[in-house]
Amino acid sequence: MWRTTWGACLALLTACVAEAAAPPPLAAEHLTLAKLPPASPHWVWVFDESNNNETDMRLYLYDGDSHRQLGQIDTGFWPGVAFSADGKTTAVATTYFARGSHGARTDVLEFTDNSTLAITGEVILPSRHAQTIPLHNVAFSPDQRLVYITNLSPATSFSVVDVPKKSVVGEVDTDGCVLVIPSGPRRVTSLCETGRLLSVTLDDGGHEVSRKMSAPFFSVDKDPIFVQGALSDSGIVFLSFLGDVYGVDLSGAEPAFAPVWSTATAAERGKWRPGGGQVLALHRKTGRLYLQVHRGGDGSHKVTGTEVWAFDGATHRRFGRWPIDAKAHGGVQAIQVSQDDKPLLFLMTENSDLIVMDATTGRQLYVEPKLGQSSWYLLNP
Amino acid sequence: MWRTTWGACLALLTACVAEAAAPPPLAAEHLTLAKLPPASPHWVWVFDESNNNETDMRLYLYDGDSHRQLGQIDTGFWPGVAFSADGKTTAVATTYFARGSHGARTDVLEFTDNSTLAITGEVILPSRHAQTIPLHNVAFSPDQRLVYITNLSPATSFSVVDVPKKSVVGEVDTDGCVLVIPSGPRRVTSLCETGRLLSVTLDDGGHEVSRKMSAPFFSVDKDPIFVQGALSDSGIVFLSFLGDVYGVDLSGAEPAFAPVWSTATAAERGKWRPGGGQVLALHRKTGRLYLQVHRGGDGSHKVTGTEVWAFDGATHRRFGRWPIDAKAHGGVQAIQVSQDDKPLLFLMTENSDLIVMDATTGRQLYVEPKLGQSSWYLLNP
Amino acid sequence: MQQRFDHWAERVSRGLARRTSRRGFLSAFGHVLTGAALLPLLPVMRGSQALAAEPGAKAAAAADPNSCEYWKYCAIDGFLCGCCGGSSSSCPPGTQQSPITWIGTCHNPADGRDYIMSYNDCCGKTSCGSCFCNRNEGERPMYRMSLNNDVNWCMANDNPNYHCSVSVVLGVAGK
Amino acid sequence: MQQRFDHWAERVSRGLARRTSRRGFLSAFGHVLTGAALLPLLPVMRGSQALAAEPGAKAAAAADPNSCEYWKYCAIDGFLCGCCGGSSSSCPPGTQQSPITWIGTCHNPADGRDYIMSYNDCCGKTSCGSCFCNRNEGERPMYRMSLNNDVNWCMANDNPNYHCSVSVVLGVAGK
Repeated sequence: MWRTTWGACLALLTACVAEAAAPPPLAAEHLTLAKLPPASPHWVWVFDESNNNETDMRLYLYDGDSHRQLGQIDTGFWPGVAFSADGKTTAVATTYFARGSHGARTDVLEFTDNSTLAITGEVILPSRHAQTIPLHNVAFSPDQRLVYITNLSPATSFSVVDVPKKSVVGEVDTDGCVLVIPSGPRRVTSLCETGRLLSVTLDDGGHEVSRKMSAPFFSVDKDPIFVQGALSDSGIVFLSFLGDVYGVDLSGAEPAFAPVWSTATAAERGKWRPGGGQVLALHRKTGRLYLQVHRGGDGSHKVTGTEVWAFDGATHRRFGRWPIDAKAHGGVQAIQVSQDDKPLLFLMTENSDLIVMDATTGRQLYVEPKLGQSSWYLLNP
Repeated sequence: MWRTTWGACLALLTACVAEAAAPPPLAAEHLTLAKLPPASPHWVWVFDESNNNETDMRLYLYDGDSHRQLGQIDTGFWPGVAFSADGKTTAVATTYFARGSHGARTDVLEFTDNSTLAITGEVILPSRHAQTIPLHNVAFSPDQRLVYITNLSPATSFSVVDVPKKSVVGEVDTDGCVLVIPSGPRRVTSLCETGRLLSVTLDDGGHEVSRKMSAPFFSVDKDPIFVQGALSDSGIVFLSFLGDVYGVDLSGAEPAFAPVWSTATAAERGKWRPGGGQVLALHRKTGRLYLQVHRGGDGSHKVTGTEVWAFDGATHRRFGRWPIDAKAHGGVQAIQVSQDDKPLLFLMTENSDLIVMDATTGRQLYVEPKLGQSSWYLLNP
Repeated sequence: MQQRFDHWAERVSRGLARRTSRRGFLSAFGHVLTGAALLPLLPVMRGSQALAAEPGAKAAAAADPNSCEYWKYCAIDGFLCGCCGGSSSSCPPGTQQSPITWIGTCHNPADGRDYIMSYNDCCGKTSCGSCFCNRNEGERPMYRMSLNNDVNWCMANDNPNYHCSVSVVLGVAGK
Repeated sequence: MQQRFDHWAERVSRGLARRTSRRGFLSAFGHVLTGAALLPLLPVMRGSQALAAEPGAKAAAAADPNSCEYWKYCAIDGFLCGCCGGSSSSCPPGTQQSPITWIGTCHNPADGRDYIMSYNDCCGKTSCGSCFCNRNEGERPMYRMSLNNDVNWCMANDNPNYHCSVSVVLGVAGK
């Protein structure tokens, strides 16, 4: 019986092989240009600062569902990056050199169509845009008509670009304050050395109409806040070196400061600290807050995280404490969360491994190994 | 006794510590610009093709004696590199983009003073210099007055730059042949698809006076030669895929071809093969020849080496067969030898570890780990 | 196949005609473009046939377009566009296809046939950096330009920056 | 020390005066440049003192100018120029010194003193890529510009490209 069956199988196999050899040859292929799928809230822009090759920084577009790299935007030397409110446009302010690494400096704001990843235009900028980490240094006005670009020479100011006109229409001195956080249709808020916020209101032409300095809202000496805040629907949330949360409502005539709360218990405070390059992420709809922490002391504010802590927006209860395999991937350098109802949490590690997690449960869904050379920031429209 | 001695030691230690705390504070330092030491034959130029960031290729200057990186020349996107005969000048032909990775293309020949590593001048080139491996694509004339730059558009030619005039004075069509090997005061030899050499003689103004095509000297179909030859005092030495050595004397009116000899025994032939990016090095004074080999078949000509073979120039006897720890460092991608009487052998591995060996004994002297991102060529004046 | 090859040759020719003399063009591309009759002169790989003889993991890799062992990549040198937002035969969004290419012959273990491949580069953005793959079956040095993968095949593009590489089936070899 | 610090401040001022308004300059650099009397306001590290308390390997590293643990590098962020052809206080050949800097205070375990350090960048060539070192004792965010190591301190150079970083002793802190 066995013998008979086996013999039949063999005969069948031979037939199958003969069959397989028979099909017509593959048709000639046509070289085409890939099209992006429709935009997804689970996309994330991975910023590679190309640490050893800083003139060649770039953004990779990555899909957290299909686990595919979808494309790339080149961003030159220490760019600032902003997305338009509708997510359709990326604006990159950067520096280029006429001879690659040397020669005449040209600062430029470049617009990319996010549906094709093609550059659609540029505006030459004053050659003093801030060359630093790519967060909060470029921003669109809510109506997408203006773009603000932080300058640092090291005098501080911001340039105002009129998008339809494709030109620089103004420059506003910020008196030592930095960042461009849009806080109204024509208002820009900056963070000052004194622990205050400077808000400058512009006219439609991009010229200053008025400015107002807030009261100090944190102690620059005792417990400074990171500049890497998370934009909320009404303003921005900052985190301090010791893990205190400073919610700022920028929607009114003056900034309103929410009561400060701590992400660390009394026992943890000062021993577990947030750290890395991009230290917190906010799910705007639910107010859920995510940060990476490590065991460390003073001066460890750039040490990467070994755990992710997740907090409820209303109760400030820690609903997740998720250890990361920092030995395998390096510690967590950057954190980002998608803004949809089934949010993904993205962690970028020191080794440029991208960890994709369920932001509700902390379940690790996928690890994309070595996505770029030093991909230390995660951006989202 | 022990007790007494220990007591005395303790007293002494305390005294020493007190003493150590007493010296005056460190003086303020002055920020200075480092000067290069005098040129050494044990210097080697390490070409980093920055594989993941190809617009940012560079040359590192490395000292094989002190094991120090001495400086850097930036070389843009797929440069050709040449040194003047006196070793004082580096000429780099490369491509730059007005916007880093995009925008208008500018091809340029840049001169660097090798005693300061500062760029001393440039000549704008026709925008078609060959973007390929950095060997034999740029060359000085022996009197250093002209520089030849291979063009590839993909039509083949070479540009002629007059160094004192700092301008392009001519362009010579090479009819499909490639490389610029100086073969006389005003003669340039190129390698052709037919297995022949094309030699073009120029006048002082850089214009073609005459050209001559040699007989075929190898079989392009049966056993092609690598383009990465080693310059000798009288011409160039090529190596074939199967490890045959083709010595070419370019000093006479026509190329003279030495009898071909094999680096592999009959038993080894076709099983052990040369491979990698830069496959052979020649110690010009002694004629000693060095190559890296691996076990492999057809199509393995870029597989990196697991052994270095060293041959006597006159007898063709293999006097060294030196295994490399390819597991620790990656296989050998490039090989170079210093031209002095106590020559160093430099091996660059796939992982960009630089191995320094005694070229006479094969003794490994030093390993410089991870010198650059993808430092796959080693250049010497 | 003939039609497709002619189309490719025509496209290459058109691209080149704008940039170079007819003489330089023909000498650079040699006999490859003079007609399909000469196609059998192209090298036929041995390495890939050896690969086809091995079962299991290698066979799976030979069928995976994002693996360096994919059968179509037998002489590719660069970043696989399939890891960069494109595919084995499409360029990523925002890049430009190179009109000129190097070519090779790859053995497809699935049907036992050898195919002529065109290895195009995708151009205009900086190096993708993912899935670097270097295989050299039938690859030849720079003096045989049309079989060489060491030169930047974006060289003739308006923006000659190199981003990634694809491998496009042109047709069956030697038919 | 006073003389040296004045010299540095003067050099910084001269570099800046060409490029920016007095107001912007003062606000960016705050009180740091207004006089040596304010020097004690600079942060004094704890991390480096902890390091000094440990013997053996760490002490050796703290004395090695090509180690990231070298005492002078307590708030450096970049490639150590000593690995790039320079030294802990000299720029590699062919680069240019940045006239503006960030500053910090480092504890020298060899003499038990705290020193004010100037962290200059060396500019004009592309990233050196060797000996990356990031330490942040007393480092502060960008809104405290003069204590921040996240901005490119080559920003005001004729060629603002970043190559590597040095750490220069300005003098004893708090004296």
